[in-house]
Amino acid sequence: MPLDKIGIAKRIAKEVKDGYYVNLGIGIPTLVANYVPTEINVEFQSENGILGMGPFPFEGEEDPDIINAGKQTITTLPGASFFDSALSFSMIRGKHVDLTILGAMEVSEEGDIANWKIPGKMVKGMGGAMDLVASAENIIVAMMHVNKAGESKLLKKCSLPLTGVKCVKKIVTELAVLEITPHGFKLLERAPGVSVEYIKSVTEGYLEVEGLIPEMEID
Amino acid sequence: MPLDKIGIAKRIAKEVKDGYYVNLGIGIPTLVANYVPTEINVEFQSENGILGMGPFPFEGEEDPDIINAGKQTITTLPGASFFDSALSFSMIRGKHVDLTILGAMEVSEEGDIANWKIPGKMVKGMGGAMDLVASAENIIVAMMHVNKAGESKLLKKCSLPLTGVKCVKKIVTELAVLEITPHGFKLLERAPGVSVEYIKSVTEGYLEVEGLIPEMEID
Amino acid sequence: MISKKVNSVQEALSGITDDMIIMLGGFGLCGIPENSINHLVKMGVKNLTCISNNAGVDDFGLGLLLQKKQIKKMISSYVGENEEFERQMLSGELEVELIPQGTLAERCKAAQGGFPAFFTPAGYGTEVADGKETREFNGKMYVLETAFDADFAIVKAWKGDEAGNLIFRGTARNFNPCMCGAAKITIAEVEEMVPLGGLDPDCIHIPGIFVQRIFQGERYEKRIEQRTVRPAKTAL
Amino acid sequence: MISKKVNSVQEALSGITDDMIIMLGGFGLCGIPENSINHLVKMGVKNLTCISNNAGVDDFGLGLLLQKKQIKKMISSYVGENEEFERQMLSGELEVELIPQGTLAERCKAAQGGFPAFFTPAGYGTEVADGKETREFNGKMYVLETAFDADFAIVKAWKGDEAGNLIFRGTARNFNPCMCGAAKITIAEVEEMVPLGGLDPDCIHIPGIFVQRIFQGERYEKRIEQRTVRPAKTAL
Repeated sequence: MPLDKIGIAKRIAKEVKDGYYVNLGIGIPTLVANYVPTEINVEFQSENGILGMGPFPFEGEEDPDIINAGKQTITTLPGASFFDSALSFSMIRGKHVDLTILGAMEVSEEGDIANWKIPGKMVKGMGGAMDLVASAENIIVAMMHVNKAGESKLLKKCSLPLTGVKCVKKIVTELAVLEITPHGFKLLERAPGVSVEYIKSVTEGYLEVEGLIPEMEID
Repeated sequence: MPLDKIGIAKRIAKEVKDGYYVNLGIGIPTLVANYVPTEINVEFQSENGILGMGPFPFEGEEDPDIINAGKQTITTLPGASFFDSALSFSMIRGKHVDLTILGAMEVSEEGDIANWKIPGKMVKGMGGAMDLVASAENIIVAMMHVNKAGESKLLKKCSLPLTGVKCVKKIVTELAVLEITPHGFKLLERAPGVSVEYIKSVTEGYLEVEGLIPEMEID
Repeated sequence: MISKKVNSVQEALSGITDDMIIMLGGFGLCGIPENSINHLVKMGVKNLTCISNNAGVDDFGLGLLLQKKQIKKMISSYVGENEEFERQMLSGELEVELIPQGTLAERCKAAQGGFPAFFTPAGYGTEVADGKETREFNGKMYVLETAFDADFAIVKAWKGDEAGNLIFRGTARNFNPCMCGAAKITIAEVEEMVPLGGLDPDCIHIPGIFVQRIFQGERYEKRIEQRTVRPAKTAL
Repeated sequence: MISKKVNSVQEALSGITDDMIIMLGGFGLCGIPENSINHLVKMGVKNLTCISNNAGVDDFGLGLLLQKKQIKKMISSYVGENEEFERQMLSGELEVELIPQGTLAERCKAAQGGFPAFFTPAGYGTEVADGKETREFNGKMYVLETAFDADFAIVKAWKGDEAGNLIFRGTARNFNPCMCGAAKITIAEVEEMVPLGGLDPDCIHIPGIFVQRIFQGERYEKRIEQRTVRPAKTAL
């Protein structure tokens, strides 16, 4: 059975290692924070200028001056710091952030990513995504394997305008965990009950399948 | 009679206008601070990271963490701020400092300055001088008109390695106040009792003399 | 000490005229110069080019200037959450230049610090790099980006003094410090003017040299864009 | 929270070996990582390339490493006030690369922030620009300078916490914040370790993400280079 959004978030949470600084994009990536085991020491950076983000505030304790990049009211944990946008992107560009998790509309078998613009539609902008993907050494994409029309979003080449080139390392979809290798998408895990054949059928880019593909372990 | 160092500092102090941020080099320039009239509002920046420098501390109140770029213990005035070296040079490079006063070994009639290196001798380094002269729009040089051998230091072309090109605006020596114009050194004022002829004789670069040259007013 | 204090938003914004390029601090609605934006609406200046990470919402922040069609061009990284913006953009009334967020911040810093240009990896291989110089350093490709050239920067700080020194609060800091001194004239509005000497020299985020005018804003709404909360703590 | 705390200078400096490139904070003797420098002498590592604005004095700061001939090359903006330095430089034992002070600071910031290169006006038309690309922007000439690439950065702060957050004091700040995160590993020595939460998040100069190891220095001499004073205040 394909994962739901929470399932994807839970699986990605397993990629978060002790000592990581992590930047989470809007959407599914934001959910990941909820599923990182408490014994793992991790600090969340938000590009609008905070390191050491905590949970949402208790009702009535919202502070309009303390938000994340999704413009949500948040709190800080002990050891947190605030900084300006330039220093924030120095953290990102300078590879001080260990892991970036973000959504995508399309990913190519070479690791190109498109997640900011659909020609002909209203464009909201790339925000910090282009800086993040151009810099991060460890980028995990959380995305749906197919679009609403049932077409693959894991492509030979992206059809949409790019956000960055050859940058994605890993992809977690509702169907599979995949790694970008010099050959293309390498299938690492499949969602419980989802067959390799099915994953192949909805992956337009080259899919490398080596040996037996285990099911994802979640929870 | 030629001015002494204090005379030069006093004359330069008249160039400091209300509202100026000023960076003072080591030597005679440092003395200028003592002669700026109290009704003139001015703030002194030191490139090691302080704005709003005050006088030397009272004996026993020296703080090793509070020094100027000459490594002298200093104090701060109300409204002072500390900052890092990068932001300090953003002030300088970004033309936020209104007036830079520094010493020189040689100045050319085009406004080139040499003040950091004598080939064959121990070189101490340019410190912040190259950033200052490359950026400041208003640079006044405090220097001796001739060297110990009696040779002019106001030249057609500098003989020493340059610190910056076409940057000096004004020069105050023990003999004269001069401005750099497209034609060369323009004589503005002469030290009390010093003749134009004498100044001409010790100025190797082209000296423009227009009309009657007044004596400097000091004090 | 050089005093930068002015007594009103009118005085602070004097000299801003049609067709100017204005930088405005803020991220979303957080840390925006509310009082100055409201007054720009009153002044009715037109054909502005605004450099600001976002474009406000329909009825707050830069959205107010958009409603009055005072903005000719927006230079931003993200412009969602604004219907009037969308309408003007799709109809071609409004020019929009989208820039990666880190590049936006650094083009401000470059202007502040007297750097004409710098190489950044952001946008390489995308349409953002179209027409720009690209170059390899140590096996990686970078894009050459240039400093902004703006007439006014308008920023919002938490506390300030008459020397122009500024302190920001929380994530309301964002682009504000980067824009100080990045335009010909920098105007700072603050929630609280403190007496000279009231700010710790070690804790000042922006030294007054980067600020030409400072005033205390009359009123701050500080609207929240996404109010996200946990259930209230209950007494044991 | 990710703890960066180590318990000794030994542990902090582990991994530093011969031939490495080390950045060291400080301006003159102000804000230098005293305890780390003393320990580098003890470790006896050799052939170091040191990036530091100055080179200490004969018997303090980097002068101690010079005395033991542990430094192969100095990259600095000003190296006066040191006789042993002068002797080694003139005899050719010591390589010296002199860099404008603002360029030195920015080459650190570039490394910290992932910028490979930037244009600066400093040094144009001088021997500093020899062999470097120069270019005109808006009628003015600039020199292309590149980011440093160092193995370790060693900085000195006033207070820090185990998350690696740092606060500096007075002009002891100088190059220290610029060097944090500008090398593969950043080591911070502080005068005082405070409990987590003991630093105001708005007043932290350097967030812990830029620091890999932090320890409290055993002892600070904080020598003054030029003691300049006015006569003591006298009671009325």
